Amino acid sequence: MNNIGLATPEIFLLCAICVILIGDLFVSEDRRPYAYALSQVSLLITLFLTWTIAPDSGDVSAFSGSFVMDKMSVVCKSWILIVSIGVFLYSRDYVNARKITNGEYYTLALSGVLGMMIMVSSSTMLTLYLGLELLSLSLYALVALNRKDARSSEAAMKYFVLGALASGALLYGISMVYGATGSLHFSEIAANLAGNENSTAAVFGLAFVVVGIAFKFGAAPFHMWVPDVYDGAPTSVALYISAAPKIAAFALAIRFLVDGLITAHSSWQVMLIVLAVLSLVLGNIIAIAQVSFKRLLAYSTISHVGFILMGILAGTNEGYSAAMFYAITYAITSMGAFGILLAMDRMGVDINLLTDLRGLFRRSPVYAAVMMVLLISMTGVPPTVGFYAKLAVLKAVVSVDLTWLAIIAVLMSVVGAFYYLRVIKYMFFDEPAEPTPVLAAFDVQVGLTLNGLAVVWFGIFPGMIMAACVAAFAG
Amino acid sequence: MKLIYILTPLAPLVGAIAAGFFGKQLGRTNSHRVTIAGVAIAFLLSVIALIKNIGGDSAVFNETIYTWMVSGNIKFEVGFLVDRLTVVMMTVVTSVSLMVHIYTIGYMHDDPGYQRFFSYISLFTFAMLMLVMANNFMQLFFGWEAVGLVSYLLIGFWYKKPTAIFANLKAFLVNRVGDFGFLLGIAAVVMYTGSLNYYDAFAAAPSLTGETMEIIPGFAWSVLTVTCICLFIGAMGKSAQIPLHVWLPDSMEGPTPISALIHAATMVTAGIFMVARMSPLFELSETALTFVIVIGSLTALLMGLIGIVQNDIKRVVAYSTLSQLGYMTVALGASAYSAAIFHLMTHAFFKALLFLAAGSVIMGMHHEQDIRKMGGLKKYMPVTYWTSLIGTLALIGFPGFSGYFSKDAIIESVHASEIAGSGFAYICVLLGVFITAFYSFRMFFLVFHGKERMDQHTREHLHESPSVVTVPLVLLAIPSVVLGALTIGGMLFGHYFGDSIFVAAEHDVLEKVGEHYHGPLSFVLHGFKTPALYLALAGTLAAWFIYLRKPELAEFFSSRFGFVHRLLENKYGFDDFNQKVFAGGSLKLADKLWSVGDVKMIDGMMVNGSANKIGVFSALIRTVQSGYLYHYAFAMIIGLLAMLSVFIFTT
Amino acid sequence: MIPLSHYLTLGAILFGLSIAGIFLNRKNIIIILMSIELMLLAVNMNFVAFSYYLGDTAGQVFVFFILTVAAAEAAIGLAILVVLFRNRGTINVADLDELQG
Amino acid sequence: MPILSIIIWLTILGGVLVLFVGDNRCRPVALAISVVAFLFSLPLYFGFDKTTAQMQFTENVAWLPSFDINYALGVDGIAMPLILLTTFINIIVVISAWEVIKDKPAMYLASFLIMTGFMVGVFAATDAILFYIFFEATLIPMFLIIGIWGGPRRVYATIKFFLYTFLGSVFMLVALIYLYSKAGSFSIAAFHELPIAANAQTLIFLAFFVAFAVKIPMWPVHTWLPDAHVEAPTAGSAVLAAIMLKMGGYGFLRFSLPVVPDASAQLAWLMILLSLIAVVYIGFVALAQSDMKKLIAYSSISHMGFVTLGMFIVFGIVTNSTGSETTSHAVMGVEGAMVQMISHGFISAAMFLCVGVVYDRMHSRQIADYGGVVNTMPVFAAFMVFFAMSNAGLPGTSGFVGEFMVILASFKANFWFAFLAATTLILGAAYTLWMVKRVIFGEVANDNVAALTDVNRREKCMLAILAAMVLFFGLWPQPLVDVMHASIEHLVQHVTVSKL
Amino acid sequence: MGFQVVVFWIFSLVLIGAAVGVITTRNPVQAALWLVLAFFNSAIIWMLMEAEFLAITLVLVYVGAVMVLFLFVVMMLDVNLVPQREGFTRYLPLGGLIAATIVVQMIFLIRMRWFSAENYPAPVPRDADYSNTEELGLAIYTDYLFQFEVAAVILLVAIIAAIALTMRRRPDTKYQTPGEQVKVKKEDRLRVVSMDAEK
Repeated sequence: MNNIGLATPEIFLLCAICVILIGDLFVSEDRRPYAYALSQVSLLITLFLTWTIAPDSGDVSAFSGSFVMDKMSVVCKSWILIVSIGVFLYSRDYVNARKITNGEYYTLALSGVLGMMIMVSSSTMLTLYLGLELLSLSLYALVALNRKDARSSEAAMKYFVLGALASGALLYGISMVYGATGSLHFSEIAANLAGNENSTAAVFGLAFVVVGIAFKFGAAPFHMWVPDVYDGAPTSVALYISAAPKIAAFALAIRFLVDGLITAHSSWQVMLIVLAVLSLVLGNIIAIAQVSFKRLLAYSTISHVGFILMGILAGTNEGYSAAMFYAITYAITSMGAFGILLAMDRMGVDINLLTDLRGLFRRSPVYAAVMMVLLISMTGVPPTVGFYAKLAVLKAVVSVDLTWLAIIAVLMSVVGAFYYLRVIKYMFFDEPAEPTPVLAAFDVQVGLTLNGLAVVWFGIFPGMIMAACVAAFAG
Repeated sequence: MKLIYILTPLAPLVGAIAAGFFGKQLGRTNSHRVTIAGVAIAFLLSVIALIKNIGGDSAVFNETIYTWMVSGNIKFEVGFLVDRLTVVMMTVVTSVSLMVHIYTIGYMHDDPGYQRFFSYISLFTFAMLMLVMANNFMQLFFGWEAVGLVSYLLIGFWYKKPTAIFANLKAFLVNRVGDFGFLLGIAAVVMYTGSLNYYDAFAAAPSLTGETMEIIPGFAWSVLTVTCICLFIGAMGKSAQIPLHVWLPDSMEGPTPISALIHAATMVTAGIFMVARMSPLFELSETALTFVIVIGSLTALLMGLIGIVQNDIKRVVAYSTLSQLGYMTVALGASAYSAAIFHLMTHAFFKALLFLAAGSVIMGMHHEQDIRKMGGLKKYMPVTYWTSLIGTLALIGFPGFSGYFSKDAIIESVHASEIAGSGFAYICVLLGVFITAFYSFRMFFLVFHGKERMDQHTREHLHESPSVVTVPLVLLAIPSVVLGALTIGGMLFGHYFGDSIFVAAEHDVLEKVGEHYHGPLSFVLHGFKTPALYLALAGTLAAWFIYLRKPELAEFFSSRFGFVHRLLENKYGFDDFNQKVFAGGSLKLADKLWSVGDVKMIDGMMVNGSANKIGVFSALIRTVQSGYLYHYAFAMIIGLLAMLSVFIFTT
Repeated sequence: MIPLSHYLTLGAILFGLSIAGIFLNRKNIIIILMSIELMLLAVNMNFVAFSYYLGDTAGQVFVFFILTVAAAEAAIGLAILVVLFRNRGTINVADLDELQG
Repeated sequence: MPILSIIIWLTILGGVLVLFVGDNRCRPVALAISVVAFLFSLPLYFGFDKTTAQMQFTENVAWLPSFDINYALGVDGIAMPLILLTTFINIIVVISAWEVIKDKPAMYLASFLIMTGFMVGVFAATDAILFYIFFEATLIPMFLIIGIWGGPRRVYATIKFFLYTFLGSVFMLVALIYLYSKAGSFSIAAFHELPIAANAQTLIFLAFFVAFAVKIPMWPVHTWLPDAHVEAPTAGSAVLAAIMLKMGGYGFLRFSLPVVPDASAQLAWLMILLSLIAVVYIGFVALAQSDMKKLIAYSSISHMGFVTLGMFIVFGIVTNSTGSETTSHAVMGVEGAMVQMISHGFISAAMFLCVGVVYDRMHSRQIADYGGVVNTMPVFAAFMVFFAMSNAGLPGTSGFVGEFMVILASFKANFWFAFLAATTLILGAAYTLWMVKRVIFGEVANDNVAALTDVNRREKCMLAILAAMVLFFGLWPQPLVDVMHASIEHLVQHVTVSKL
Repeated sequence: MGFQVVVFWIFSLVLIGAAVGVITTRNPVQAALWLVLAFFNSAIIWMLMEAEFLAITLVLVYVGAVMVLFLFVVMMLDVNLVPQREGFTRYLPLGGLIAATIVVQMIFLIRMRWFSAENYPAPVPRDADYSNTEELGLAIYTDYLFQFEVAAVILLVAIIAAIALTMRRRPDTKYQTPGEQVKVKKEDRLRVVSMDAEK
């Protein structure tokens, strides 16, 4: 019961959610910028609180050990919050234009953030599960929130059913791990398994746990929801799903596989290899055939997940920090890419096809430049942050003598380069269908520009993020 | 002395640069003044050098001017080697060149490219001097290629003329084939002797006699033979030996006869000079000498035969040049290097004379070059007529004329030679004498005697050429007559060349011939005892009989021996063969390699093919994402099954 | 006495049936939702059994939370179903194929 | 003074500055920046210590300690001439774009300046990852240059260019990471000293091979080059040919040979084979071209064959030699390769600029559309013939030097190497001069040609500078060979010692 | 003891049967009823394992609330209840095989020595006055307080989501607002226009 203060950011965020929810009742129907403003302010305060209460050294836990504040969680939470602020910024005008009920939108979105924060801070399987469900349920609802859109509801339905299936599998895995070790705490699970030679058979729940993790990541073959959801969901929600939850999924994987089941490393390494290779291959190859930009990004996400998994499966601290770096930088990059799609949005007509990007360079060179930087980063060409992410992961993989995996990965990123280049081609080398420049709010412009610059800046000085990632797994 | 030698090539270069880059500013007159001055300086300096050399001070000048490059242990330098061989060449080159310069004033008077032309020929002089004065292989190659470049520019001087630009490309490429061998030869020299410098390389060469290399696995080839043959291939290109002779007749497309003169009298002798210069190498390989002598004799005979059927005045002269080059090569093959150089020298003058005379005729005929449309020009162009006669007599080797001495020396040398192939060569050169006389006088008679076959308009305007043309003719006629008699003693039998030419004792044919030499007069008299003279006279008579007495005989022969005639007219089919097989074949091969190799195989199948495959594959597996929920769930279940199986297999 | 493995086997069979229900059902989403409930039941069975055999309440607490979450999940799932039906007029699984590729 | 950093960042930041200066005033600014950058690179030459193979002008800043990556720069005799070439060509490129580029000139010039910075970085980096970063980063500006300002098939060409080279370089990345995992450092010097097992060497060699063979390019991974060249704007082609290809050659010298000498020796036959195919096969292919730029592009490939040939005959020479000449001839081969790279930088740039000059006037690159250009553009024709001759390797021009050295050296390795390499004498002359014949000489072919105007002052100046360089190095290559000698000798000695 | 075994077998077989019923029946209403049966059976099995509170909760929450919600939705949607199952039989062999393989693998692992009775001995039955409810309550409100709060948030999210998704304000619905009606003035409704007379 002690140390309740450790959860101050989460508690504050929950209070903010309630305030927004209730405040919604008292504000007139037409425009409610307050919900947006309050959300951003509360995210900022949450971020601030996270940093203030971050322990200087060591791990601190609360709530009978079910909630932990370690270095990894601070880093993850910080980036989840930062990315979420950007996500909210980019999606504001889109949401307003579609009159997606504002108060609920922000409430649900913030709940999702809360869920992610709980996930990264959880030190028991139960907390982790609840955080995951909080996130997932918010996402299901968000995807369907554009109620008049049949595609949204179809996407939501698929997402929901498959998500429920995945969490069912995860739960089954949890039950088996619990049964085999007699505890829900990751540290106890690890301790229990470490002293138990022939307990490996008992942790066959691992296979189910991996399914749950893979689903959350969107790793092949558990990726089938990703393209449909990205495609069908409102773009703002697709943006949301593509960014911060990747960091949360990373935390999910680390908590389970590293904090809990590290003794079964040899097993889950092979599983993750299978997943990583499939994700890289399928993601990159299918992306080539896409005509919808959102779907293309979805498949590209799948391929990037392959890289994140590669970092994790290395099973070394180097690998974990590499994967973390990858997840964070990917979130930043992906956020920007969707952000530009949202900025191009015009009064309720979705920008989705690749051809819609045609001639962006002639229309708005800055956006085109930012988008190009982001795509180059996804391709993994220096001097962008995407290169370092890949470098770090490859380094980790090579250092555990999985060079062949690295070769598959780089080969597939060449395939990937093809479709990223195709997007650049549409933007830069084609003539625009309509010459009108893209108009976005000033703060969105600033945000996107900063986003693009960040990708280059961290490409030149990745040390800032990398140091935190390394520290998160040091010792 | 060093300054003199540096100035010699530089003076024409300065002229060339001045006329080339600042021709517009200088104007026509100043341009030719500058260039002629440059060449004149070079000529004077050459003469000084020659006199110094002859006058006892035969100290060989061999110094490096500057180091071009040092790579590994090998120094690439620019330097001059001036010995007796060099000074002869220098003098020949500069004097002929000077004539050409002067002559050009008249011949190119109305050409818009006046300054350009002077620039080119001056540049040529520079390049040729660099070639002959080199003390190392690299500089030799530089000059070698540079004269090739200028010849390219000169042949294509009238760049609007399709035949001219065809001919210059052809000349350059055929020369490049020779250079290809030459470069390999140089590479062999450098790699086996470790030096590019003549003296160092020659000094190292004897130690290589036993060394072999395997070009085709299993066959050991003497390194020296390979080297010499490679070098000689270079000479074949530049000196137009069969089968690399094809460019020379075409090169007559250049402004006649100036550039033709360069090709005939100076540049083409570079190969002869080079082999003579390399005598220390060639002497070490009998195989190479045999190769040289056979190629030379074939050229001498076959090219002369073609001369019989040519109707273009320049081409007749051109084929005679080819044939004479064959003679020189034969001499080289027989180890009579001095004889080759000697013939080179005499030939330079009388052939220059013939070319200039031909040019004079062409000018008089208003650029008509077909000898069938001439005739009886004797009375219109007396100076040209008499100088031509001198040239022709020198060419056929009429006793006493300069050509007689050099040619006879060659024939005698071949006769004395014991090298494999010398017997064959002897027959060829003897037959060549008859043929030379025949075609030379055929042309002479057709041009200057007989009926006047030109049209009325031309006839009315026929007159002797201006003095800028005739003066060089006369000036050249003098050495054509006397040069041989004056120099044969020193050059051939007086050990004039000293150490600059090395002949192995067992090959020294001139030594044998020289045993019977007792002065030029007795040499002439001795000529009456040899078949050569009678063959020459027979040729002359035959020409007279067929072309002046009974012109219908010519018709008769050409129709009676149509096959031979056609063969000769087609120049043995070399051109057709090259055009079809090498040019056409290369283009066809190129096209195939490009369209099949690059476009279809590499780009089509590999590059775009793999891209397309991925695209097709992508579109195919895209359908896995069917949109149906149960398929998605099914995929997940399969995944679960896979994870479980992995677990079971890994534990 | 019934050994643990009996309960676990029972859970496994229920789990298998529920996943079969999800991907074999091609017509009606409602039955898929029910299959999910069945899956959670299987998991709960495991937890209760382990809790019982380990003498540890944690498992039962977990089941308690699963039940809560399952209720919430069912609510959202059915809400999405309703929205879907309003948009499409069908809840036939085979008709949900607008998003594909 | 950190000269290398100054050059790199001056051009990169200068490029950004040009972007901000705007389309109207960008040209003088860009020219000023490129000239200043060139002036800054001159101390590299004049302050260079020719007696040592050590890296000079070194800079080393810990950049990313968590990755063990240092911002380490330095030049030796191999890198330094290439850097000078880069900054030099940059000036030419800026001049060449002066009035020709009308669409977004600021961005155009900025791309070139930034790319120059990257390319200098490639040659200056002594840290493998830094090298890789610059190596890859050059792709982006070039991708845009071809894609935005290129010809009708620019999209195909530029994507092909990017993917091809990207495909090559990713393998190199894996190899670098592998080497790091063994050496514990990304320093290239550490890689040089690292002992590696035979199998690993072969694999690393192949990885490097793919990267650099694509870049240089070697047969059969060359097909991106003609397309890229044809579609790129003139200056793009010039930079591509003059410098980007050299990055491949440089890579072989900096990585393949010294890092995995045993594998290099073992696979030298393959490299030589491909080099000779490049010389002969590509020489023929060039003959079949009807597009001037394509022809020159193929000629580039063919000439690059000499570069790889010169590098990989080292092993053959060493086996065939004894005593003091053991390394001497091998050194000549490698130096020939280097000289060939530098010289090709001038000549190919000049050739492309020549084509650009007529293209700007006629908007056609088809040989068949020309004919008799000399009648209307005599000065241009003189330049064109001069550069064509140097392209054909005429002695007295720089084009001769490298080829000459390589042919000489390869004779020591094997007669047939020299034989096949020397065919370039014929083929090179054939395709180049045949083109010259069809384009430059003859009667005025059509009205378009009749309407041509001769080169203006800007073009004349640009071509004259290049011609002067070509002539200078043709007549006196010693200054060039001098600076690289110590480094190459060291390199040859290094590669002849087995690492196993 | 024998009694317990009999109870286990009977109810677990019925449970499996009911589960089969859920996934094979054509009619969603019937499926729901099968599911209810499954829940009842498992509640009883849980009783065997002294999980009384959960057993009751299962019945109350699931049967009482969730299943009613299901049925409510089924009725509300008024879907066409003529399901064709041709797809089912077509994919049954492969699908069934996969599912069966998974189950077999799971059972194989479950049946391994690890989960045997030695490792998991049967617990001693509790005293009669043991309160499962009390123990759970203690745990939930002390050790699991945090999770409990999170669960509450989840329910809140579910409520918000369900309402946000399904609540409709039809635009064509006409509401009366008495306040507005009272406030209305003549000028709002009536406009007097002065016109020129017709000519």
